[in-house]
Amino acid sequence: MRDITLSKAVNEAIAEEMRRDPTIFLIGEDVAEAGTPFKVLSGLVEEFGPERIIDTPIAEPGFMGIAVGAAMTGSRPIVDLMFGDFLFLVMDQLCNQAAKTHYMSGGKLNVPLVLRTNLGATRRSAAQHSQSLHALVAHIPGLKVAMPSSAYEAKGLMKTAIRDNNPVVIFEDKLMYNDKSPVPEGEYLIPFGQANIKREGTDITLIGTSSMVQVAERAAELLAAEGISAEVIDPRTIVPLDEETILRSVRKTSRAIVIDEGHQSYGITGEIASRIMEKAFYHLDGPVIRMGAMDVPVPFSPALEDVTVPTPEGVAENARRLMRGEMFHAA
Amino acid sequence: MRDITLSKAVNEAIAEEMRRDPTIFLIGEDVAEAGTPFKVLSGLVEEFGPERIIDTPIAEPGFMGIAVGAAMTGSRPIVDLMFGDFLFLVMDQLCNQAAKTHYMSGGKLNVPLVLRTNLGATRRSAAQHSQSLHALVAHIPGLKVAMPSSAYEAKGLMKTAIRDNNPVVIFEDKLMYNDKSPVPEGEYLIPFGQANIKREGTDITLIGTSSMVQVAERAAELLAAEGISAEVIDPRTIVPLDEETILRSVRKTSRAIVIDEGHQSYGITGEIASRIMEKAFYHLDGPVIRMGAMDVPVPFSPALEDVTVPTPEGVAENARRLMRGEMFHAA
Amino acid sequence: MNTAKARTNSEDYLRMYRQMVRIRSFEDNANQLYLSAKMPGLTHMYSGEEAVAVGICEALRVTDKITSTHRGHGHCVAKGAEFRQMFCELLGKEEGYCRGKGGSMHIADQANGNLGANAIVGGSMGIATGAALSAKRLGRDDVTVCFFGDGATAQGLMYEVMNMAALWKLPVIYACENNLYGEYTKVEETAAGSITARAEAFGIEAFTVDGQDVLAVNDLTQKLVARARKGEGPFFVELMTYRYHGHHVGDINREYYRSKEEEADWKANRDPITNFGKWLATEGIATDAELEAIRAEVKADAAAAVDYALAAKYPDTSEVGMHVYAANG
Amino acid sequence: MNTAKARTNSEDYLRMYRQMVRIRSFEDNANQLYLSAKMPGLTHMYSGEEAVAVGICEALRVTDKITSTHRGHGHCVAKGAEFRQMFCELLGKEEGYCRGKGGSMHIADQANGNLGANAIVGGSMGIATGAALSAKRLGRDDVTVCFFGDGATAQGLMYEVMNMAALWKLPVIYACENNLYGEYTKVEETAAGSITARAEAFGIEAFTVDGQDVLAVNDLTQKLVARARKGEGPFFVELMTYRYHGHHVGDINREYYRSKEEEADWKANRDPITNFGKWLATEGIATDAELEAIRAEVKADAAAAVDYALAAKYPDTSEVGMHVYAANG
Ligand SMILES: Cc1ncc(C[n+]2csc(CCOP(=O)(O)OP(=O)(O)O)c2C)c(N)n1
Ligand SMILES: Cc1ncc(C[n+]2csc(CCOP(=O)(O)OP(=O)(O)O)c2C)c(N)n1
Ligand SMILES: [Mg+2]
Ligand SMILES: [Mg+2]
Repeated sequence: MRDITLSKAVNEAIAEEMRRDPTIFLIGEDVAEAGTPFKVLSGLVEEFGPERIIDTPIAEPGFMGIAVGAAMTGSRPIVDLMFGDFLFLVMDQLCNQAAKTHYMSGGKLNVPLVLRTNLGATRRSAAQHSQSLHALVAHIPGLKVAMPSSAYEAKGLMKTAIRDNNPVVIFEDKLMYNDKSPVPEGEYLIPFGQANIKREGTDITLIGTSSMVQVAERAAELLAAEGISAEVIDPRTIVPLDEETILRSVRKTSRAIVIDEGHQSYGITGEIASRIMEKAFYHLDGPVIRMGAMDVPVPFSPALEDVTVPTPEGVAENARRLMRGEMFHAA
Repeated sequence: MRDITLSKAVNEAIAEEMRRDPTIFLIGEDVAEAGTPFKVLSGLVEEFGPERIIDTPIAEPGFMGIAVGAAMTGSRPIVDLMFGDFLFLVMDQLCNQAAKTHYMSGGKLNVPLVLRTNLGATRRSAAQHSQSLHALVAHIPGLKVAMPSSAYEAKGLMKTAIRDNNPVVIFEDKLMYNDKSPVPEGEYLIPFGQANIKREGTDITLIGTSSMVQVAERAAELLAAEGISAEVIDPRTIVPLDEETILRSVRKTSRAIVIDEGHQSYGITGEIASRIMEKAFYHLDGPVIRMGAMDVPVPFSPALEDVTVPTPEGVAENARRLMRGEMFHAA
Repeated sequence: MNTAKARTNSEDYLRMYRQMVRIRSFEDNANQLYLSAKMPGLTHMYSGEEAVAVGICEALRVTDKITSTHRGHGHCVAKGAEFRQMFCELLGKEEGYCRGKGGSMHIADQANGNLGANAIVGGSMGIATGAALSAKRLGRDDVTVCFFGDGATAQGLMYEVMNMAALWKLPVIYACENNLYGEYTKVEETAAGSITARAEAFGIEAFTVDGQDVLAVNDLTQKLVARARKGEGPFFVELMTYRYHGHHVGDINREYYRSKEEEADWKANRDPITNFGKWLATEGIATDAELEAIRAEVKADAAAAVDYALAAKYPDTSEVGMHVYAANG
Repeated sequence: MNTAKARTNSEDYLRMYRQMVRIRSFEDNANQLYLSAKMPGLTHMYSGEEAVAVGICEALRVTDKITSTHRGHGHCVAKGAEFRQMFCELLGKEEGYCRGKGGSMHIADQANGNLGANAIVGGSMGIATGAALSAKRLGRDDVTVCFFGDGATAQGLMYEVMNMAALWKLPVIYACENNLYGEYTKVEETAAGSITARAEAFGIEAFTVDGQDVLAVNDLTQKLVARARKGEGPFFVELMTYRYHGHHVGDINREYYRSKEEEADWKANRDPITNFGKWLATEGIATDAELEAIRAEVKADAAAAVDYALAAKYPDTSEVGMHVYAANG
């Protein structure tokens, strides 16, 4: 084990897979010499050449469509979408084409592609460069959706995504690219649909996605100091979702909070909370609390932006209320 | 009151508003002479001329963007999107531009536009012409989302949408265009955010959207025959959502089923069920049951398509189970 | 009628004739199935445009790829598909090319290189371009033909992918079937300027050809395919053609957007099958009787396939959840 | 330097000079704010391209509209905005044009007809075209200018809206700022064929002009604006220009995509402010001392506005939930 950044972990995953399988190529804007604005892909073009690390014009719908066609005909493209906000531009090719082709063809055509993009606010990038749009793609059957919460997950999930025979969307948190964490030297893959219990606990279950796993962990520390034992679960993939691990935990703790950086309304917290309530209803001591980002476009001003996302303190406060049996919402 | 089709109701709403306000225009594919493939707009070009009923090339992102710019500069465009599935093509202009402009400009620019489109499967139109994608837009702050369940709602909500100073997406069920229902002769508007109690009841609350209101009503009839009294609620707009009416009902009945034609996972049933469970937890005798469309691309074959959407029988069966206290999912 | 290479290859000519007849016959039956309420949903007829699909696909190998449109039966037949699986698909039966899951608007025949019809106008332009990139990168010399209508030239995606195809010299041919209408609107009302100039502006060589003349289409395509295989692509071809039916089978009263005279004129004077048949007879490649025999044989084939498909079984409802995700490994 | 109309309108010339200086001064300060970590986020400098924004906007009326880009400060200043509200916006302060909600990439100044910067490359092309449609429909003779970069020509949206603008003869001018790079990539690597030919293919008259020559830009724009007002639009203009800084303020080490020599050459020989200043002096419109005085005055204005903005207050956190929806009625 050595500590590497999330950025390096993604880079290693792609490089390892590209060495293994010549049908893989990567396509996107400024991915070659520039190695992306976040420098995640630096060095790849030097090793694999411009035929496999392909710089495109600024044409997201176009190169997304090209990737779909390439995937249908023996290639395994990795599409680099510079900001998660640009998902809106590729939705038709991703959701009407890539997601449905296998089904519409009765299983005859496959679309093995990875769309890597990012999420996360508080970078002072304003409303069109700060969105966390994973709920949109999670709603579309045919797509798988991975949300790594650290360098370790970023590498293991990326490798699994690349080997998957379906379109996979993988959201990296753009604020975590420089965060370091232990990553094995040797090869490993993280299977889809297996949640990770980041921290064991008995009083309350905190389910977080992406960087919200860290928020949940910090909340758990705050709570531990007060004698409240929180279990922290990272689903790692939201499609497929590992219900079992979540339900097992909630049946034990009887309380849960779901934390996510997408907008709260009609986002993923509602799905996860509903599944818990549907399937562990009688184990619950109170409603599952949802904490998503505020239902506002992301504001530029730091004074405003910082209040739009869940914080460890906020999570801890909700946990305390749940523990106290305060059913603040119930009337 | 006279009985008119949903199609006619939409046509009347648009015509009345266009007579009232010369800044309104309508734009889309084959909306003029052809009056749309569903013939919903027949006659409008004859009255308002091709300058106000504007036929476009097949360029959804383009005319959506044009509508946004027109809305920012004193016009009130109604965009006609032939199939709800084409939403994927206009997401950038709708969600990155229209939805955020008012906020990003600190309140200085408005985008008063209506995007009318449709939803609904079982028309044998296969995966790219049958989707119900309202969950996607409901997740984006800055958009309002209306889902009329009959001719009456279609007219009243459309008029309100046209007068709203924000981008509003309105989903008509394409299978209901020829359904007739009573509509007043005189002018009326249906305010956004006010749910309609379609049928009163005491044992269970059925919340349905769009054509699923009919499904809920039919289920209620089946249940009535067995002595179960179901209340049927139509939220009419999912953004804003009239939580109060829903919660009041559930606090009375202690049981709820949410029925919607969008895919179930990460769709709108999770949001509505979660809000009920969060805010009426102690009134519930069992989990809120969610019934969305199956999480599969819509198949063409009638043999398969028909099983993908909720049915009155399915709703009634779930209601019976809830009444019997069978917590089938709880382990 | 282009007389180049006349008589040099009777077999090819007769196959082209037969393929055009097969498309027409397929469509006649599909239309009947609709009219007799035996077919679920709507469908878009290719009748009148047969020389386009056949002229192009006869210049392709099995491993060459095509992408098709909502009006896709012609491309599917021309690229080698069988009647039985096609009719089964149109009727939503298990033996259909897509096990009934796709239907008319998504029919695909991957074994013959047909990557599928597409119900999003212009939606396959990226797919075709990507198939060409794939072939080039994987060292195959396959060519991809992207079929689309005049209406699809309004979609921005086309310009995005033409730009990349030109920059990267991809082996793709953009085949614009200009049948003068997109749905219920004339092309002049929806396309400003010149369609071929749009491709040329990206540095793509563009051609216009009579889409009713199967030999002209085939000759041009053969040349372009050969050049594309050598890395001289991409190319753009505008094929002037006409659809005989309405936009879809339900579009019956259409005089508000096009006249009966116009329709009658195309059918009487520019029918690709009739005219090619006349030429084959004039050139002595086939007698009228021989051509009649081909037509009769195809007709019988089609009728048998329809009967088969009508009797075939629907997929089991358990199939509804299959094929959402491909298996791994 | 285009000498047409020399001396005929000293006041206009001096205003153009001042506006170019104001943009340069604004950017110098914005860059300093970034380097001294006083500005949140990143920003894209317009320095070097001043003659484009000023030459165009000086040909417009207040009621004419513009749409701008991620590199939008120059357009904003040129269309009439004030330093104070601009710096406040860049710093996320309540007194900013957008109450701090938009920041550099969304700065808008609706009172002066600036419909806003846009962080989606090409994202404003529909908006500009729609503003033109709106003006035409509502019987106003306003013209809209759509600013965008060479990189944005890769976005399909451009072709969709140009098609409609051409079909409907809309009063819109597409102004392509070709600064030779999109982010870290040369335009040759991302744009096949000819950019102006792409517009011409839609029947749109297209022009190329030296974007470093404010008078050339202004003359051409005046003519096109006058024609567009009369219903002779749309038009397309490619303005050849250069950005002095990196793609954004953080893009410091950029020799891997463009050389220091190239940058130095543009600055030394093609600076729009220096060259226009020389011309003004040569023509006797202003002395060097007068020009120096303008520069000093603007510099002081900018410094004062920066101080003001630094001291100004942030919006109250309660504002976070405001302006999601506009009030009705
Ligand atoms: C993105 C999209 N927009 C609109 C439609 C509806 N539609 C189906 S076919 C068609 C006309 C297509 O015209 P053209 O490309 O000329 O093909 P043709 O039907 O003439 O063969 C339209 C508008 C669609 N299927 N997809
Ligand atoms: C749709 C979209 N894709 C990518 C980006 C990232 N991006 C921001 S600016 C830029 C380059 C734009 O180049 P150009 O249009 O030439 O403008 P310039 O920066 O040169 O002024 C890119 C790729 C974006 N903001 N939006
Ligand atoms: Mg056509
Ligand atoms: Mg540029």
